[in-house]
Amino acid sequence: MEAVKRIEIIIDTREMREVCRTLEALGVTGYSVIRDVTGRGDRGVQSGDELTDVFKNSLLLTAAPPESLAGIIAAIRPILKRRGGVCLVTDAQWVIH
Amino acid sequence: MEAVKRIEIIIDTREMREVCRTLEALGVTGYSVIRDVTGRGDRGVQSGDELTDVFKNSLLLTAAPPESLAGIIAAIRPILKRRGGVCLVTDAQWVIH
Amino acid sequence: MEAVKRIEIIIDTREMREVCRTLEALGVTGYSVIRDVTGRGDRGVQSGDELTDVFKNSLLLTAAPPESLAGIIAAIRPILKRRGGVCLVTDAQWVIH
Amino acid sequence: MDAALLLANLANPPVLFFFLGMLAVWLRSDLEIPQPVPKVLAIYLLFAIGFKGGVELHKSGFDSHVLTVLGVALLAAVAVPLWTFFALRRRLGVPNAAAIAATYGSVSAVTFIAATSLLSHLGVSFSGWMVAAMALMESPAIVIGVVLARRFGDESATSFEWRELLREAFFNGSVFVLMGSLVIGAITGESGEASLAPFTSGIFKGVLCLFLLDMGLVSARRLAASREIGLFHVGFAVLAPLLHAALGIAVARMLGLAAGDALLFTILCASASYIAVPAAMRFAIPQASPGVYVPMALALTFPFNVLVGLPLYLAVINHLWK
Amino acid sequence: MDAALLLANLANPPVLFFFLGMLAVWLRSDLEIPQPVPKVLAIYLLFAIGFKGGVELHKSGFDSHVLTVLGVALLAAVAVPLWTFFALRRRLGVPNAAAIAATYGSVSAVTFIAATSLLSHLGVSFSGWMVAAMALMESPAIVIGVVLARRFGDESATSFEWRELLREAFFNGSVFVLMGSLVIGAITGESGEASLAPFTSGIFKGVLCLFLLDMGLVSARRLAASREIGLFHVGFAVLAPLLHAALGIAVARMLGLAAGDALLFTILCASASYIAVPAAMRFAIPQASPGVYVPMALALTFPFNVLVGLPLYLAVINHLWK
Amino acid sequence: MDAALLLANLANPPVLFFFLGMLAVWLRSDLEIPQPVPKVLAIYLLFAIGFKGGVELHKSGFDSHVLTVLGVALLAAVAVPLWTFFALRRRLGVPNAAAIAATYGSVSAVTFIAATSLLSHLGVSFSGWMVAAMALMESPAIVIGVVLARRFGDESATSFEWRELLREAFFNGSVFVLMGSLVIGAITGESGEASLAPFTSGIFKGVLCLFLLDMGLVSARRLAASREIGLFHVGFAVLAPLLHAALGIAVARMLGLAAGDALLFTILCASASYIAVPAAMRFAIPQASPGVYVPMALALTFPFNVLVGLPLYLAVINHLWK
Ligand SMILES: Nc1ncnc2c1ncn2[C@@H]1O[C@H](COP(=O)(O)O)[C@@H](O)[C@H]1O
Ligand SMILES: Nc1ncnc2c1ncn2[C@@H]1O[C@H](COP(=O)(O)O)[C@@H](O)[C@H]1O
Ligand SMILES: Nc1ncnc2c1ncn2[C@@H]1O[C@H](COP(=O)(O)O)[C@@H](O)[C@H]1O
Ligand code: NA
Ligand code: NA
Ligand code: NA
Repeated sequence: MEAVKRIEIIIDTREMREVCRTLEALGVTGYSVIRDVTGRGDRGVQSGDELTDVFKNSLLLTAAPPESLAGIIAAIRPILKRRGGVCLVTDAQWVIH
Repeated sequence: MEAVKRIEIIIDTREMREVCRTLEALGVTGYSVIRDVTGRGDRGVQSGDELTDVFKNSLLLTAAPPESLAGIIAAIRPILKRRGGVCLVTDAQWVIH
Repeated sequence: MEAVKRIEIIIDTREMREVCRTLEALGVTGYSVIRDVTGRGDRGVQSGDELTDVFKNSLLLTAAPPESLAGIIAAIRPILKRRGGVCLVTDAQWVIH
Repeated sequence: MDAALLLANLANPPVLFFFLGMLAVWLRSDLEIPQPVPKVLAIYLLFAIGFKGGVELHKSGFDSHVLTVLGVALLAAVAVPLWTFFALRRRLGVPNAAAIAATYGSVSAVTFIAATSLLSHLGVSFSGWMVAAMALMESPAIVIGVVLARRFGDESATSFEWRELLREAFFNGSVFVLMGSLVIGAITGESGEASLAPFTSGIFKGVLCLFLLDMGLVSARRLAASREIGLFHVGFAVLAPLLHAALGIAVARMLGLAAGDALLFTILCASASYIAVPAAMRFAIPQASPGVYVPMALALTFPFNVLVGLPLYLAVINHLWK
Repeated sequence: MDAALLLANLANPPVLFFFLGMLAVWLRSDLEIPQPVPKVLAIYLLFAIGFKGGVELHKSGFDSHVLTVLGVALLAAVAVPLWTFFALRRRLGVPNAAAIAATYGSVSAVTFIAATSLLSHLGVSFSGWMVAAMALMESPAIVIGVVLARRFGDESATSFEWRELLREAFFNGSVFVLMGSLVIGAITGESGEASLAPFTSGIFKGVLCLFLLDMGLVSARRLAASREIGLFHVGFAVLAPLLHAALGIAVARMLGLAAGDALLFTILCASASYIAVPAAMRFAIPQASPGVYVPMALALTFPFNVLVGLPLYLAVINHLWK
Repeated sequence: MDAALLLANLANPPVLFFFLGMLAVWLRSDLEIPQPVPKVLAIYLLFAIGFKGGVELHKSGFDSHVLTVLGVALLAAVAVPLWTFFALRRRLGVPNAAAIAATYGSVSAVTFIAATSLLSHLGVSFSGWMVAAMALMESPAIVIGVVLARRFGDESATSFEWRELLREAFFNGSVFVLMGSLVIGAITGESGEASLAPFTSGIFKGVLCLFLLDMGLVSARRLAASREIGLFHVGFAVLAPLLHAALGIAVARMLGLAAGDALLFTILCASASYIAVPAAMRFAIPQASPGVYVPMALALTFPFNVLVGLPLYLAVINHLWK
């Protein structure tokens, strides 16, 4: 097993494409996205029942080597500042296969 | 980054409203919910293929300051006792923006 | 609260049944599955927009006692080797109810 | 007679698609109608049948015959859970007995729809306002089941608010759509009917086929996975509909119902709920096992009624009525 | 006259189902039409109305009358956001004023469809090519709102690419389906119409009922949850459609539109967008509060127009036109 | 002749909606038909076409002509993957060659449906029982592809159970629904047809438009994202259908098929599977790249057949048959 940083980003579904592009530009080659996430935060309730993807969040999960963490956070933070959302980082072990 | 407790609650979709109300009453202002979660536990298989939300779980994720953890657990535990489900707590870092 | 290992497996939706069977054979009695997960990894983009479940992932989450971790990993690793996907392990606290 | 009807029932496309769904599970096909589409199909069916029933009610009005039948239907929805509870209490314990009582006291809208489809298939007429009887019979058994569970069981274990329960019983999604569409149908009458007919009648049977395909999948899956079901449960799940149907036929005869309406009344008595009731039971009687009362209704009684019960009850009715 | 029309409107099944949805939320029923089905129903409605409008355009062609109406519609879609912005700017600040201007300058396709449904219900004829006017009026207000926000607001705060915004305004999913279906309808004409009629016309009103049931649910939920809405917003959300409708009626009269087309033109002016605009605003004016402009359009103006506005505007038109 | 047919094909609404979907991706619209609705639309299409085919079979019965055609169809489904594999093996390696062989040996139900839609559009008659030929041609290529991969490749790498594979090949969801509906249609015959017609025929073409809109979106997205596709793959994906169509036309001529049936037989030979086959290949030949065989079938051969192939093959058939 290998120590990695488990990074979780919850943000507007419509912003997720930009987040993915940003990560890919940083060389992140693996991530997973859960698209239908509702929630509540500083910008109110996201109830996910509308006809557009406004008011709906997505969750992105990526396991990245610890040394890439700083770069990822630096790139993601401005997006979060502009668009809201949260980013959580946990220590995890990656099962190498 | 700020140290937070990452609290994850998996419970019947129909009970999720009560969980959210409980958290809000405790002053939790941010959380995310994934609605379509299937699973298996002490109360059998939740296959999610029925016409009602019986037999379907939801997952709630909230990052909360460490000092609020005890209160949250005290409030959630009776619900879990009555209705089943699980609650996991992990240490995480919140990317401040 | 009880210390547990929080194990997260992301794999092709079509392989999830095998993963579940494997876990059940090891005596894991509780797990949760999120079925609609898209992503990107070594085997390309899984965009989830096709008519079959090819190109779609699922995420399984299970909290297991630390002593069962080694067995679970030994059983899951060959599946990941053959089919791709990732497995992350985090330390967590289980709220006993 | 019997065999001919059984065959006629089995040659009705919705029944064949139900069977196809069960076959898919037995052959381990990966076929599925992914959620939430089946949920919406169910809303569509309730919408269509409620609306058409309301239009019929608009045409016929509430005469004394209609009111009598609705009153008796309500009585049946009270009587069935009562006797069921006392019959099962010893054997299964108070919580499970109460939940099963509620399950069999309430009705299955899909079975009712299958009955109307069989009648149309055979060209037997029936009254659209029987839908109102169905709407009335959905909720009372829920309340009775919970009252029984609290009266005879461990009261402290059922902590919930009555307000919530009544809302669950009378305003749950399926009852609400059915009732609402019924009222809207009754308000708009023929003019509404004309403009909605291609949706509520034209494609109805086709959607029913697709929906029953899913029901076949789900009920066969549930049967395969039901580990808490024993011989006693299986026996009850087959004998209860037969008994309730016999009583239903007797009452229908006394009420002087026509053959079509008699079958609908009978199937309301003989069917068991797997939509509205489980949701309420899970909430109000959490000690009862959903792994028992849901498969009994969904995986045993429902297929029994659809495949065997409907033609059997109709054969008996045809025999007695002629 | 007024009251009779109001009643006729309220007896139209789609309006009744809209009300049923609102009632479900007030009675705290758990009824829902789960996503993403309502999204697909919306695509269906746009597809059907666009296609039928295109076929009509194929039949009528672009004569000078049609072109004049389309040109004036475009003008209206520019004028409304301009005056709205300057009227609200002091009170609500530049970002919110700009977002509300875009919201009320654009149109609500569902309200337009409800208007056509009311006209059909009453047997009043209207021109299918009015759909083209709707398609033209969806996007300009978005661009104008953003230009205003940048011109009068903190330009640095709105960092985005114009390319993205224009794509959002002119190629967002709902505009794209509507426009595309319109063009396809215009290409295929009568032959396409014949083969698609059971889908685009036959079941249309039924699907509209189901969709408006969901709209009733969502708009009542949004109303209950809207904490940022004050009396001023409520006043604007009711008075703006009245004012815009009055202007619309005046312009329709000057253009010599027939009564049915006049109602459609009026409702385009009087309705507010809660599909295309919020998506664009969220992206281009992130400082504006979606908790303000969305509930205003969705939970106030939309129900007002559907329940009260449509029959009211039509009553005025009937009165003036005869 | 050719050009007229090409235009007629392009003026058929389903083809226009397919193109509209591709256009949406090229213009970077955010339009989507969210999952799982397209999956259910696909089930609907298979249900409808299977059922109608079964009813036709009920009417025509299995005479020797039908049986001969079905037998030859089966032969074609065996021959195509065999030659494809040996043609590609050197260049692409055993696993990819085997997966592509299975892909092109099997059939695309949606292309088949598009062909029937073109024939209806042009008023050319065809036999409903050709659906049985399609059902027969779905699965054999899967088994052959896997046998070839194991015989000529690294056997140890393909660890799976044959039971699983056969189930995947013969009982996967789409084959199962098609076959099941065919049998049910054949059982119920005219009476079933009458009651289901508004669903299986009335709205069919409209649903097909909506579905092809989604197919346009998905196939254009897949084309844009396919980085593993080289010139060789593109060449094969366009030339293989042409070659298979030529062979199909020749065989159809020898069998004495009527023009409509000849086109259907031809398109079965010329189309490639992107539903049933990828699922089975992913499981049974995991070393093959889905990023190769799926875009070839879905993003190249499918649009080619729908936009160009169908009218071209029909022009040749019309020319030869007259
Ligand atoms: N403390 C939190 N824990 C988990 N999720 C959160 C939290 N705060 C916000 N979120 C999620 O992030 C989304 C956007 O947050 P915000 O920008 O604060 O409105 C919310 O709708 C939630 O889904
Ligand atoms: N050990 C576990 N790890 C992850 N999820 C679990 C676990 N145990 C239970 N769950 C989830 O919690 C739901 C309810 O659990 P239970 O009340 O034990 O039946 C299950 O259906 C699972 O989705
Ligand atoms: N580093 C990662 N972090 C999170 N998810 C990943 C990562 N790598 C792969 N995945 C997920 O696992 C799936 C299969 O991975 P792979 O087998 O590498 O293509 C991907 O489609 C992603 O959903
Ligand atoms: Na009953
Ligand atoms: Na407007
Ligand atoms: Na082929």
